[in-house]
Amino acid sequence: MNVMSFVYGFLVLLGVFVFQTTLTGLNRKVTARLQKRYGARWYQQFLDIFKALRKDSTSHGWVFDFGVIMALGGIMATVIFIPVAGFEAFPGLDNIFVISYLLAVGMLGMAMSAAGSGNPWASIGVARALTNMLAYDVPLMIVIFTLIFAFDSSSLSEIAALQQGMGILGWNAFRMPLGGIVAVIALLGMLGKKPFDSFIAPTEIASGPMVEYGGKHLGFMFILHEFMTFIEVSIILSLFFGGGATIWEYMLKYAVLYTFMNIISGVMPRFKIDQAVKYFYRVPLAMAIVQGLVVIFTGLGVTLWF
Amino acid sequence: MNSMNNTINEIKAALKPLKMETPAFRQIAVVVKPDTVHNALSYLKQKGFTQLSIVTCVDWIKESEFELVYILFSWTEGIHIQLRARIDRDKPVMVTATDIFPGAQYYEREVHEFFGVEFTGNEDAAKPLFLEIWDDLPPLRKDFDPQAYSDSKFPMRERGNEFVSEIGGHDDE
Amino acid sequence: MNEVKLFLGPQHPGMHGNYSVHMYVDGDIIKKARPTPGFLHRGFEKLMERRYWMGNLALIPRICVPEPDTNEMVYAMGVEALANIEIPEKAHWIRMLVLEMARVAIHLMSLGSIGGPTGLYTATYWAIAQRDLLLDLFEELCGARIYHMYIVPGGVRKDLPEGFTDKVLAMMDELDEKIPEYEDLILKHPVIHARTKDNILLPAEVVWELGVTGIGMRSAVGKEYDLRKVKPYAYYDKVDFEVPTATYSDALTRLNLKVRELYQSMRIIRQVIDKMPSKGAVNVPVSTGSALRWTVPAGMVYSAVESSRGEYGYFIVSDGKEMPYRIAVRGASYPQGLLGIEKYLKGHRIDDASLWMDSMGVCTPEIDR
Amino acid sequence: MNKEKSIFSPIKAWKYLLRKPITVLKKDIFDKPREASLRYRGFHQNDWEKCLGCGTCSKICPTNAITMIEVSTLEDKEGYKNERPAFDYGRCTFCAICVDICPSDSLAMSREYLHVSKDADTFYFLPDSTGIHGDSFAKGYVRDSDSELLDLTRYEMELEPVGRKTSFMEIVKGYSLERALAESARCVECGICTDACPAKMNIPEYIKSIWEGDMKGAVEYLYKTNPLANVCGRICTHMCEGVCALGHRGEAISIRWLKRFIVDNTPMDEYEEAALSTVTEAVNGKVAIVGSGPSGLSCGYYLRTLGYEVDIYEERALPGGVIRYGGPEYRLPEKSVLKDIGMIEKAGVNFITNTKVGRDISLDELQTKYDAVFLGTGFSLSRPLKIPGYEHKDVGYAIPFLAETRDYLRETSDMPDVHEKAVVIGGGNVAFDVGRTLVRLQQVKYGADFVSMAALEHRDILPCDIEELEEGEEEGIRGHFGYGPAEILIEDGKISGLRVKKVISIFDEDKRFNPKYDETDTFVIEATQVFIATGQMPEYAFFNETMLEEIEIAKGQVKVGKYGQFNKFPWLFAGGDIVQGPDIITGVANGHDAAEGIDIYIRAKNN
Amino acid sequence: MVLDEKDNRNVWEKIGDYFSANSIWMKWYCTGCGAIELPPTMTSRYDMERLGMGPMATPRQADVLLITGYLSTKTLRRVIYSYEQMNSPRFIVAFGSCTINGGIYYDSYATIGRLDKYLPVDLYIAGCMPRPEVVMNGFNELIKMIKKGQAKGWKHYQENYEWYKKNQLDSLGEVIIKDEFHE
Repeated sequence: MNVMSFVYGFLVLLGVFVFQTTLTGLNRKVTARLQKRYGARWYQQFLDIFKALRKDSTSHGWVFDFGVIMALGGIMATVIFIPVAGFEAFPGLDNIFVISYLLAVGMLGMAMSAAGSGNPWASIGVARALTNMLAYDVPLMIVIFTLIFAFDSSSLSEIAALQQGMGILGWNAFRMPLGGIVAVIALLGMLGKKPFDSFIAPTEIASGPMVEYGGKHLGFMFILHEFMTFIEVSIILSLFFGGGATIWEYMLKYAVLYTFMNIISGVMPRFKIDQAVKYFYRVPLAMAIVQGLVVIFTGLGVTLWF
Repeated sequence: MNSMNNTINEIKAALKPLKMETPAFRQIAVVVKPDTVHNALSYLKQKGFTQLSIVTCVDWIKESEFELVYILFSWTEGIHIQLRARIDRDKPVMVTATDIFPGAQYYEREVHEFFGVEFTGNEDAAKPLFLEIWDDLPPLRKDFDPQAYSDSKFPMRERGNEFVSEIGGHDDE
Repeated sequence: MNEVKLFLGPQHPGMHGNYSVHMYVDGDIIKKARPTPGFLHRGFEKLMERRYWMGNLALIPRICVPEPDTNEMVYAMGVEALANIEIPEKAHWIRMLVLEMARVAIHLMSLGSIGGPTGLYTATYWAIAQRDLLLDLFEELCGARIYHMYIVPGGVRKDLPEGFTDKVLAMMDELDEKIPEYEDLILKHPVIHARTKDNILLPAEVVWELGVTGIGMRSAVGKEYDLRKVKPYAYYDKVDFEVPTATYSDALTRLNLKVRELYQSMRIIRQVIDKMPSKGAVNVPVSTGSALRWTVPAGMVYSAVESSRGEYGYFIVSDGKEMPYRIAVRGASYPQGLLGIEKYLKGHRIDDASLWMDSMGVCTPEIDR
Repeated sequence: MNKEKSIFSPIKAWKYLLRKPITVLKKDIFDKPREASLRYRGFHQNDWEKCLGCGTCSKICPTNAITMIEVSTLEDKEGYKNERPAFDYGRCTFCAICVDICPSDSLAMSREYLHVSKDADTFYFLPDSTGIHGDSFAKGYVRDSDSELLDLTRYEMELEPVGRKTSFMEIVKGYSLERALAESARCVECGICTDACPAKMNIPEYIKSIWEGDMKGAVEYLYKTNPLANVCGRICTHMCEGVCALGHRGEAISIRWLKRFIVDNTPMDEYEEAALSTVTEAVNGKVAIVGSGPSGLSCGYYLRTLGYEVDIYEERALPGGVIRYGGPEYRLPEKSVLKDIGMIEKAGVNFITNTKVGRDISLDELQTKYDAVFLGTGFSLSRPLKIPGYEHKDVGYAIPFLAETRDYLRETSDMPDVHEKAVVIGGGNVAFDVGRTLVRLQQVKYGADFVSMAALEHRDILPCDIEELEEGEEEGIRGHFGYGPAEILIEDGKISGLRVKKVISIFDEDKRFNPKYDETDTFVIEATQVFIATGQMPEYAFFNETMLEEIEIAKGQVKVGKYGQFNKFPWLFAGGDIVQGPDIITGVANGHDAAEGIDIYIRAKNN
Repeated sequence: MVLDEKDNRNVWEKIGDYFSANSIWMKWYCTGCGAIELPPTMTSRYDMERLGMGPMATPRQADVLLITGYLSTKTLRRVIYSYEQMNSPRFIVAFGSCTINGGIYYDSYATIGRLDKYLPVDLYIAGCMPRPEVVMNGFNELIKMIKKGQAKGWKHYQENYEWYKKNQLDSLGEVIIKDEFHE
């Protein structure tokens, strides 16, 4: 804990924000291509965020305001704990449980704030978001526990580092393929991409938790969303796709994974929330359990292949 | 066309209408007394005219009468029937058709809103449907002047004869 | 009971058009729903009494915005029946061409609009853009994209422009190529199946109870109950086409029927172009004199055509003057859009409310008028 | 039935990731917006050269978007109004019904469609041929014969084809109810006809009354401005039809025959009630009218409605002047004249016939006996044509000949002297009246006809109505148009023919009447009788000498001020041919004017 | 509406206006028939997103309210709530004839005549309905106006709130009504 850590943390936040926002912007163009059009400018996402920050906003009480700050604080703190290509702000603290815990603070803040708006659509949205989380978390957690079991470590950077050096087949996604599929599906759910975006579905619940956000609140929510996306993609990237040996490799892999999520999302409608839950508790859960059993009884797939 | 003639004859025999005509291709107009409308509707439904296309009303202000029009359709024969009955304009009351054609509920509500016809037996008919805080005559009555209402409530733009330039009226912007 | 009151609309993105449904929900289940129309009420029926027979041409297409031609056709048919005039042969063929092109356009649009409630936006982006190319053809035909004002009492307004039929045929060929892509994207999509199969049922009893027509009716009843077959107008009895039907009506079936109708419409268009005479008048005057003084003999007539959502009808009363005495409009989606929502939306989930509106084919401007 | 589901089928859409988008490029939207289709209903254009200002667009507009704006900078033109349509794009729905109905074809819709502004006033504009922004866009939607909303063909009346030449029966049968309704339905109520009518008759209003079936109302409209409806319904020069908005692309409305339809088909009691509804009992003064021609009759009638005692002095035995003695029976039957004159008589006008002012009673005397005097003496003399041989006894003049014929038909005199072969000099309506009367008289007398006609003007610039020419030729008149009379050939004391010479030009550089002939191109028209119908002239014998000095007379017409009042003699008014004309409807208008002037004059004098 | 044309923004406001101009979110509210031309504008053929515009689900999130044609009194009430829920800076774009002077419904008992009596309109677009090219051009114009700081309708609304409120009440009777079931 020294001054440098804070400076480093700040730089990480800035870098992550710029990188992820640019990537989001580019992905808007990718989705647009899928839809036979050109789409927004690549820096559109920046404009949107700054525009929102510039606007006046309406407060719905202190819970509403405080929730936003709490969420942003929690998420920003989490980002700093994410290891990127071996760089860590707080070495040794990139434990998956720490990250999950910190992430929960942010989630809670969001839920609090949305509920504080008093809009019924927001309440429905929050309820759905939590249900959704519960749905994808169960199979994902089984897979992650399997990983922890196999690697005997819960540090993201360690798990990532252990996958490197063996080429593409060293990635957990290939060493435990079912688990990899579960992770990708769960990532769709985590990111709120279709088909698991029913908690923010505009045509069903008028964008759910976001319904009462406008202006600066919305701007913060957007920044928060960028950070959150980064955390979620990074976790899956580190756990299943080997992280990155260098920062460039990391960014490239990240971009590919994120774009892949987007093009899947681009051709998907959304599940109803109950269908999403049923889906996660059927296919991915079964796959996760099978994977868990396979790993427990035979070890990681790498031993099979090599 | 034979089935059409048969239908006409059967309806004539059964309903004893005041007037019957064929205003268009495969279409029969039957004019009955208002108190027999209910029976006529159930007879026609049982004859195969199972679809109620619309219930509407015509304001014959000169005769001081409302003419209620029920349009039925038989999908098997492809014949439209207009069942019409005239009621008093000053005390417009009619028995509801919702027990025969549940679909009539909103049509009756609409006729009530636009003409002020009351439908006994249709509890919902008296509620407002399209209009909100309406404060004038039912608007589709002939003695309601929409222009006057509009003028009194919604100001329009003054359009004089002054133009930016005399010829062509081009805007320099 | 812990019920929450929700407004679905009028300014809810899931609502098609400016309409509102008030819902009491318990959890995600709708316990009670009440339709609230009137946001688009313009008083058409009153306004039409104040305009000339010809001047109404400007009003009628606005009654149902996405499908103006049906309105024009039904008005024209009613006026022709009252005036007792026969229109030229070519006009019939052109009308059929226009109506079927309009049907293709609206089915494409509703195919795309499935993307709204289900979130498959790519389908929306594709289909609406595809429809736009069809609107370009309409623009060439009648000078406007949306409000065509082309089918007039007495025939059609102008003859086809040169080379128009070739362009239509080219468009049909393009659609032949493209529609399978939509089928791949939408109809075969497992998630769409999950959303629509066995969902939003419309049993035959409900069809008869409400008076639902169109695809809703045919998908439930299993008979070719299509006005084009049952009571043919124009020259629909001179072309060869099928009316797709089904006996189990869920949202997926109705979606499938739409696509199959799309193919049938294209088939009709090809036949029409084949059979249409190249020469001949395209209209006859409704009455003598200038359009300011057109009169239509006194009488009352109901005219109906098959729109994409079912029976679309006008009840026209003339007292022999230069303006109609009364026109009542039967919007095709009136039964499902009002009573249907009140009685049968309950029990569905909030997620499906928007899909319900889309799948049942609720066009709000024609309900409000 | 339903398609099989497959997780791989939607993924096929990924192929579009690498394809070119179908989006319209930005430059085709912002820099130069994509061109609209050939029939596009964009913003309006109006060709001011063609636009009549009739306002038909404004009437049909279902959105009330069109206002007719008076444009003061436009020069006055016959048959055009100084109004132009202004469009409110806060109303317009771009239905193009205005384009389809435009009688002059001046309106069109361009392919321009872009107008965005924060100022709502810019959405209201007066289009010319450059549209809303002054950029000349190509025309989009224009009217064609399919989208026509006007009825451009006239509903003709049946003519009596056989026996037409041998009798003086009225040749035009008049409209049947059905056709009159159809014809009246064509009207677009622009009122340009009213402006063109000398009497400013309420033409659109009475046509509308016919269409609505309100015959009594129609008669009331007629009598507001014209008490000689029967006469004018038959032989009016119908300037209104010349300017009719429909005439620009099609055939003008038969306003004259519709007027005739009104007077012929209104039940007599209703007719009388309507005609006399404005006549009052009040007496404000006494007025003398000299001459019972159209202007005199009209003046008399309106003076009665204003409450004056009226005496009309007539030289001949019967009142009516030109309508009694001029117009031929086959066009203006006696019963029609009687109906009009009878109605005027019923209005309380007193006729003093066989009294010629200047001979039986002097103007001074009238001045002392009456509060005011109106002169409506008309052009009662034929203008002589002094060519060699004009003094021969078989050279006749139009006016006496027509009068004799009318008297003959009234069975008050014998048949005028008619030879087997005759020639008429002149090309006006009167010449044709003479010619066609001759045809009938020859047929009656000889069973055959041979009437020639020589006129200075070519066939296409003849001063007569086109119907006259066509009907005259149908009846067998041999027209030699473009030939001027040179001399009347006389052999053995009898006329043997008329030698004519080719006309090169009629007017000289100063546009004065000064015909030039090609003396080498001559021929002889065979005839034993010559009728001169080259014009009429007035008689001013009733003016005493001091008056003649004071009154300015130019080209045979007296110069008067407003209301036909003589500047130097405020008690004296004049109207009709001697002021303006010559035609009946102008006379009627003058009479009406003068009646109002007299009213003003007498009221001023009495107060 | 007379607007102060003088540009007296400080540098921050200018930067803010730059962002506002390039990221305009519209309220997804189809108030009238002009909404039929919005899907083509949004979707692949015309691709509104190129201008940085996109639909938004709720008024809180939106910057621009599109009045797509005629407004019945019933709709106008909701439009007014929506507008008042939006956060400044907010803009109104009025589509087509009906918003300017009543359109074809000028004599209707249910629709209003001119919108600028009730809400401040920043931009009008001509047409009935305006075709997508025109809509796109309209948006482009709006972007230019915002960049120049000329789209000040919302300020005008704040400053003349009383006047607007009076007009609203005159025409509508009540603006805020309890939206109960009609039962």
